[in-house]
Amino acid sequence: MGKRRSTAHPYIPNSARAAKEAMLREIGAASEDDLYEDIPEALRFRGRLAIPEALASEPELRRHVEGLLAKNRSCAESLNFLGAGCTQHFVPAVCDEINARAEFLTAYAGEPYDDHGRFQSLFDYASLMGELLNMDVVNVPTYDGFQATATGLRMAARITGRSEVLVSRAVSADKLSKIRDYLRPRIRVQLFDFDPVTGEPDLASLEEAISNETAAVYFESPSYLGVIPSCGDDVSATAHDVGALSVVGVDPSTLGVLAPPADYGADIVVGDLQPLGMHMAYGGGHAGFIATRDEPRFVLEYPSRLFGITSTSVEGEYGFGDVAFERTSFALREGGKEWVGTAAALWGITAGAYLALLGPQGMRELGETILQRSHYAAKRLARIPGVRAPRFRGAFFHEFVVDFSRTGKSVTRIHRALLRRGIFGGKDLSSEFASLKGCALYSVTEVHTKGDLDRLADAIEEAVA
Amino acid sequence: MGKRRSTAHPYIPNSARAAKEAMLREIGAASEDDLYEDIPEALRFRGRLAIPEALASEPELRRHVEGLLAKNRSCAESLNFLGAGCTQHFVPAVCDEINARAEFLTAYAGEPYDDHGRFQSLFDYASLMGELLNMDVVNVPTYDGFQATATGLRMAARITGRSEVLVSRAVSADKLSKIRDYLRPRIRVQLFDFDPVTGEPDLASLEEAISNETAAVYFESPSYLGVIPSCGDDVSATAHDVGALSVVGVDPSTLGVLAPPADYGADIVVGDLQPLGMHMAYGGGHAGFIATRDEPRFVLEYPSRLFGITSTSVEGEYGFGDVAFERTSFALREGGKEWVGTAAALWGITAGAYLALLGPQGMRELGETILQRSHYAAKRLARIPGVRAPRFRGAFFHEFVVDFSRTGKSVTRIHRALLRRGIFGGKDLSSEFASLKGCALYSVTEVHTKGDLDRLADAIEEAVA
Amino acid sequence: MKDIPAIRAAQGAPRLRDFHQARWDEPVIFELSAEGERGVLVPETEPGIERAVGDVAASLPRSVLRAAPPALPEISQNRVLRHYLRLSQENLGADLNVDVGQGTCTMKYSPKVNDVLARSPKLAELHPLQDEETVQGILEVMYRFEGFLKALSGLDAFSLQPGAGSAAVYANASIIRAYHASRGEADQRREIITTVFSHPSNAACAKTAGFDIVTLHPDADGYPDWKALQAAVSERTAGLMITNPEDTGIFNPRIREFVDAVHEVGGLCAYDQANANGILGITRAKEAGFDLCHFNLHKTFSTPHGCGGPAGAAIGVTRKLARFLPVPVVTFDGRRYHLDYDRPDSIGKIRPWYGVAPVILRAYAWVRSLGPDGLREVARVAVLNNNYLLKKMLEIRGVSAPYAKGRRRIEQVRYSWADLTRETGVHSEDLGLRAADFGVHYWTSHHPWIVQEPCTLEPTESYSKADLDEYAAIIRHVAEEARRDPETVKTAPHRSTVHRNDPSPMDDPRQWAITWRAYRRKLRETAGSGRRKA
Amino acid sequence: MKDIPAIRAAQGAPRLRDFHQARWDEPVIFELSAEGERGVLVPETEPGIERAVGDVAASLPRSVLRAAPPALPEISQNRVLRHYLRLSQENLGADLNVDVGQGTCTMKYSPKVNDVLARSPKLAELHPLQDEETVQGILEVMYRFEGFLKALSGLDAFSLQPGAGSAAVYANASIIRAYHASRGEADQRREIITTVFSHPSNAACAKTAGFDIVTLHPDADGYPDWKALQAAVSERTAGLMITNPEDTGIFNPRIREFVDAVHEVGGLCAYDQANANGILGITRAKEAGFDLCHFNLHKTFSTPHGCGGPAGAAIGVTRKLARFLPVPVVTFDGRRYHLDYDRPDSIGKIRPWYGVAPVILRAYAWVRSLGPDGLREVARVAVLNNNYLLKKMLEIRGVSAPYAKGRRRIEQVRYSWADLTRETGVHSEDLGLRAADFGVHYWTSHHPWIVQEPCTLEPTESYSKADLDEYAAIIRHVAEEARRDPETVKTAPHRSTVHRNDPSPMDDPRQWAITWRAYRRKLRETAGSGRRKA
Ligand SMILES: Cc1ncc(COP(=O)(O)O)c(C=O)c1O
Ligand SMILES: Cc1ncc(COP(=O)(O)O)c(C=O)c1O
Repeated sequence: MGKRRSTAHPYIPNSARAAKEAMLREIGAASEDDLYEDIPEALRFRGRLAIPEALASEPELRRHVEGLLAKNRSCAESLNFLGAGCTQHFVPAVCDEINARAEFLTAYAGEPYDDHGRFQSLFDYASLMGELLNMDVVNVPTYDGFQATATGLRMAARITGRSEVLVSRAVSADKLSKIRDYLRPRIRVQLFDFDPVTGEPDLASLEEAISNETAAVYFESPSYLGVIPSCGDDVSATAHDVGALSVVGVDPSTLGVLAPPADYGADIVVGDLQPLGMHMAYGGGHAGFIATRDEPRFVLEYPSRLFGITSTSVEGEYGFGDVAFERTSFALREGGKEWVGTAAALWGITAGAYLALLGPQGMRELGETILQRSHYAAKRLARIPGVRAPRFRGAFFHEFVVDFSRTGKSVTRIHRALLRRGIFGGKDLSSEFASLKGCALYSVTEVHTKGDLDRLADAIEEAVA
Repeated sequence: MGKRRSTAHPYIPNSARAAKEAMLREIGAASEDDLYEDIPEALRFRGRLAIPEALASEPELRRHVEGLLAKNRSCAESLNFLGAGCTQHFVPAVCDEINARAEFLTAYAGEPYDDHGRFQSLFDYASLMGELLNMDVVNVPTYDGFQATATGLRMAARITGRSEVLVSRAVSADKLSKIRDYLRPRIRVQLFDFDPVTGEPDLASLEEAISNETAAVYFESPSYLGVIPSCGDDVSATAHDVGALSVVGVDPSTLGVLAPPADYGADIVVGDLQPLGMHMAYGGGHAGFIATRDEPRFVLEYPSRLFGITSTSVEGEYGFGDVAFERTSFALREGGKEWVGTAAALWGITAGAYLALLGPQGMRELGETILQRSHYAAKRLARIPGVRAPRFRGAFFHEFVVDFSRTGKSVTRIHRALLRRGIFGGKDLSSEFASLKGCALYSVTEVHTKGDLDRLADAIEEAVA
Repeated sequence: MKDIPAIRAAQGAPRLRDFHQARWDEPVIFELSAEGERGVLVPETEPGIERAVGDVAASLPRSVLRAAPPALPEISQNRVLRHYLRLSQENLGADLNVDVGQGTCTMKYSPKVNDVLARSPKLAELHPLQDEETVQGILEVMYRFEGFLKALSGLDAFSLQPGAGSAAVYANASIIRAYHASRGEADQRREIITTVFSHPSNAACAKTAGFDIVTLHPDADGYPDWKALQAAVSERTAGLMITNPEDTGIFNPRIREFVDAVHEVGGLCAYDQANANGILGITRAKEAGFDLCHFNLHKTFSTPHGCGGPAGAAIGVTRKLARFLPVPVVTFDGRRYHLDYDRPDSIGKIRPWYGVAPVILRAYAWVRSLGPDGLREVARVAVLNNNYLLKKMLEIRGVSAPYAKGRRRIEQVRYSWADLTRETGVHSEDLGLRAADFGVHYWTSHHPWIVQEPCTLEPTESYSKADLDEYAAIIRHVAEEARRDPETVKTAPHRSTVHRNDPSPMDDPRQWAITWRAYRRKLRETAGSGRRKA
Repeated sequence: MKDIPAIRAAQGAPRLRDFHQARWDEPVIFELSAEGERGVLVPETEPGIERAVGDVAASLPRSVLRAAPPALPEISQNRVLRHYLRLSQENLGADLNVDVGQGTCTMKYSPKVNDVLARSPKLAELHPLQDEETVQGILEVMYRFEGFLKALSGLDAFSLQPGAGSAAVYANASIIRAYHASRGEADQRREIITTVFSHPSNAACAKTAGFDIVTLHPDADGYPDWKALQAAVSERTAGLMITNPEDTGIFNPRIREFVDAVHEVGGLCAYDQANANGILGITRAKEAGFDLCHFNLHKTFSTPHGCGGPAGAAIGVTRKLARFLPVPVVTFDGRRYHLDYDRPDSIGKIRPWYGVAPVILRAYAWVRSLGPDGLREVARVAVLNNNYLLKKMLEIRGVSAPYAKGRRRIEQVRYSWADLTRETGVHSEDLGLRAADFGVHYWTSHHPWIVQEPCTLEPTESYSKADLDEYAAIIRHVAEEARRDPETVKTAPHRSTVHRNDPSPMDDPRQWAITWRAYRRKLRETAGSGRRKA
């Protein structure tokens, strides 16, 4: 035991004594302690860190961490219907292969020359998303859809010079919390209603709330409650009428079959890339996109990096680099737009690969398959006495609200019964929306087979009986 | 459903109709069928292949195959003491990273220039093994240790011009079967005994069997029964005395602490790389090494490829290429030495990385740790009434024979009880060696903690009670 | 028989690497499209479902349907993979090179075993809303990891929610805002003080959070200016947000006095500990009196940078600020772990769910693989490496390490090539690009560009003496070449994947093109206008 | 604003790739050693064990102990990884290039999803001796996969044990030997007939199995010579071991007659189906009358080549030969799968355990992803691709496809550059190495070198029209360059990782060095003898 203590650590080459001594000699220091000369004694931590002893060998480390992970029960081992902003889709093996490549995984911020691959793959990504969204400008991803939304709204405020945004009530409480925190310093957040029957944006409520001070109207397709707005152009027109921008959050996995928001008047389109090839990873698969038309008043308001294409000193060679870098906080500190930093580039590369793999046909088929499966699920559930599915009449894609309120059983109780059968029921909405007590949001995608959906229906039938 | 039938398959780009038509036009054929003009109608298979319909989408495929794999219960989920030629060691993550690299995984037989990495990493491998074995020549791996042994013996026969080999009885029945099949055409296989008490080679039995017709004496360290021969130089000397070669099979994971066979007179050293960074993979982790001194009479008898170092047209550049290629069946067909073909190069690269990671200190510590754990296990088992462990008095490394015969219970019965407790007991030797009825071969390595070994002992204690 | 090692030794000690980066000359992905090719197939709906629901898409309102399929390319799986594998080779990556040139970014070794653990389906396939009972393992990891950070900082409560360092800085600014608001001083306390050598995000994020920024410049020795700080604090001060050691590698020895002065006027102090690698276990936020701090998991805690994320960060606060942390927080009742949402004073959500779980898991594993002694060794060797490289660098003619002459640096050094530029006309950027021809590079640092012709080197603990010697030899060679043959340096790189960009489109709205479709359109427009002009 | 796509289009259609392979100039791994560095640590023994057993190594007999630790290098984990990642980039690999130049090797796309499945701990962590009850999944995979091969060959029983194609050929030779031995004809039947364009292993493995080899040469049209076969068969004939289509890509239309003739004299016929990719589901061993066959899983069934293995192969036989198959075989009792060892007539073991399980799993998954129609499509498109490339190649001046003029080929074509060599002095090998400068290559084929200046191209189904057009354009360019500028071609490669080897040490025992230690020793010896001479 003791004998190994002097062993160099595999991650710290110069913890080997020979190197250490040679280097100390070279720099003329007696020990590493001398190098901390600028840290006053009063600031020195002289205790022992309250951290467990090292598991220095890989087998010990793996045994420990895998032991912890074994306490989880994953969606691979269960049948999952949770969505609500993080969706279980199939992840092609090629996506994982690409984002596991050491070069992509461990690169960071090299130049366009030595990191050409990063620049090109993110340009490829933006270009693929541009087609999906029918937009000419797409950012290098920001952290997640929440951030993309909040930034999209701040961009709108800067572009219009106004300081109020109208947000559909059919967004998640969490996202609304993020928006409020992020806009608080300068921008008022007002809500407008959704129609209690269809779940679509309530145009009357919007008209009532909108004014000349409105910078942006924000709504989603599908909404948090799963509903696809059929009146997108009316909402956008209402915004445009008062000089506001239409900001739309969209699930990109829908766009093989559903119209891109640009087609119904969106000026700024935002959302999350997680459905496009990222594992859920307990919420670790998120990345935010922001897309606009190619107009300087939009482009110059992005805080994110934007990669553009150019020529190089070699004829026929593609080069890539930063567009309008002087916008950023890297260049201007507090004078830049919000800030830029490490975000979620690897998921941008992955989403690009996903779109390239799926192609136009694949994205269409994905959408069709999901529509059929989710509608089948709703139909099956609707046959269960006391269960209403979908709760709203508006069109839906992969998610829909299931109303258990007439079963006489709480969502908690029903879901506990499902859990015992290895099924993760959808997100309980009871406390999130006063009007949706006894309701839950179910997500059905291409990963669910008919057998899975029948199993769900049977289990619910038993649970509510 | 039907609508997708015309879809191109992701693995077959030119199954897309447009490409197919363009190409057929270009080559002047009406359909692919025309291209089979040389295959007579009578040879045409006109039926439908009795193969299940495609699971063309990845999620369907994964669900199916993972469903099959889920029927296995692995050593990661159980406590395993099986060895007997396939050993559960820890595999560093870096080894898996390297052999998963697309370039290594999918390369094959490029030139020394465009596959420089393959050549260098296999030269690195051979060089690292050379140090471990104290030998100057190491082949690009052959299939597995069985093949290495059988080829080593044929090499010895060619080198000596003789046609009989003496093989220790303490080898596995399977390996002996392989040796017999492989040597049958030209070489007689005779056995010599091991000492029933120590388990070491029985020198008297060897003396008796050896003659001027003996090409080689083959024994192992450790033997199949786990025993480390302390009389290696006597065996080698006995062989050398009659002009035979000493061929030794060695477990390379022992060589941080145990003497390499070259140090006790071995002329040809053979074995399996599986312990050096390969997963067991139900027997998929094997690769065979053969090592000798650097003398033409040895080198020119290798059937495998041998990579050597050279200079190139650029000063200071390392080049690598085939040494003495004209030996091989690629060059000479039946005139070559045995044959060469696809074997297990990737595991050679991996074993090289493993040795580079472990280094001299790591290999020593690995050996010490295994020795301590296996001896602890034997000691614990020996305390159980009726259990004898180790069965042989000779020194042992990771494996030892446990004798249950005095417990009054069969190995089968004891092991079934262990299995119910999630423990895989060692290899039952009852039918393999008449003298070892009621015995089993237990393998203990660095992956077993004290807790694991105590759990084993407790479980056996219960099982034999 | 040539003695190649001897020849190589004669070529230099250390010898310059005869490098060329992979160059695949790949088209933009749209150019790979071939009609009808497919990359992956989607599961077909079972007949039973089709029968039950029919053609759902057709039944949706026309207005929600996409008119034409998106103009994505059609590419076989093999070709998509090949494209990205080739692009991957055209990237350096910390795994591939001696990555000490991205100073301030703490490019260190990201152990592969931690990646393996993070990719386990036991984590990858967890939905963040699963019942707590089914996610006890990952909650335990989070809870324990917060404990490690408490030990490393001395602060009392942590949240792992922020997605990266800047998001953490923003969250801390939000907490400062919430704290003052809770005391009715929101309108009064509008100023955040920072230093110019603190990371730019301290200024930018605080600004985004609504504050006015007061920036302190260094004194003559390069230390944050104590007089300036005294002049800056007032009843308008909301807080101090500061990096230490600063991006110059200089540690502010008066940090405690700075903190006390801000406290004196009622402000809070947030410690940007993204530069903590060199001081782990040596000095902590607590001893310096800070109220808040943050760590970057993708820097100090070794999680990989992923071409710019996903990353992760942690914010820590003293007891009195704990109630403002983002929701939810992980709690432990002695038996089970929970997510506590019931926190009325919280600033709310910073990002979806509870943090970037795979990054947290990697960071957890990294700490466990080092233990308390190993963490201190990380810091000590990082500082040793930095001062060794400093010594080697200063032996090169034309470079200097401005400020704090003769003093040791902590984790990195901001160097200046001003002398060399004056002498040769070669700029720092050129030198960095020329270094790329030898398989390493450096960047010219982010704002502020006060240090002339800067570069920032940060060797961390991950590189060996031989690595640092090689790096210094390359930089020495390039600097000497700038005198001997400046043209070669100014036109570099020559052996990277690609060559110098034409920068002109990048700031010109008529030419910039951020997507392929925009590029094609502008080419058409230019061609059109060209024709019109002609 | 430059129209780069237009410039590229003007540079050729298809344009030649402006390629350079990664070049890292890495030392040999021993040169990376630094005293005391460690790559991974081994678990320390717990105190409880130490107390119980003491220092076990010290208690072993002196004679078994290693005197000094092996002289392995000491390298940190980061540096080991970096070394191998760099070397990996210095490799082409089928994933990276249009790999049609390794003709006869069926380099095809190895789907990533199959790798993921094969790496599952549910397979990777299985020990081959586990109780059958715990390995039902992998046994089922094996059993089912044998069923697929039965369908594809029409034969009755399979073993998946051989580790690669040649091992399968050997096993088949062993079965032929066992069969004749079982009839008391072992000594009489000593001859195996093969053709010169069958893969060399048919001759080499049969020879290793103890047979004498009779090799048939092609007739004037390049078909196996029917007259020669008739002359060769006799009561000495043990069997026929033959590839079809042969390595020239030519299918022997009289194959049934060959088989019948051998049967007539009492011999057995083994079909080397390693070239089956172009005939999957089109024609089978059964219809041609074969008694035995083998498939290469790493060729036809897409499992990756791994720099030369691990690979996998399957041997199939008719009912009458089933009893000779290697032990054990997988059986199914309608409920459970078993390993049957009780087979007294078996030839015994070919390799440890039951075959290369991860390779078998990949092959299984590949078949399942294609189904019966997909497998036929594989064959049809492979043949289409081959004949398309043949058309393109024959448009190049200086190349020919010897034999069977004007006939279609199946899976590959052996070409000849004899005309170009005569004209320019540039050899086929030079052309292949020059092609490497554009990121592809070809090899000059293995034995027999009857076709002058050969190369063998096999496009399989994995490559698109655009890929084949690019490949043909590169070869055309190189061939034209051989006329225009032969020196450039003869000194190629120029843009690969490294340059032409000095071949002289490779066949000289005084100079060859197969390990670093041998190299260092020989350098010392040469230096010594040099000194002595001087
Ligand atoms: C000191 C310091 N603070 C903050 C940041 C911002 O971190 P991020 O890039 O994760 O937003 C960095 C980034 O390198 C940094 O070095
Ligand atoms: C027709 C044929 N038979 C046999 C073999 C030998 O296969 P292996 O390399 O797996 O030994 C090959 C190899 O390419 C082949 O093409």
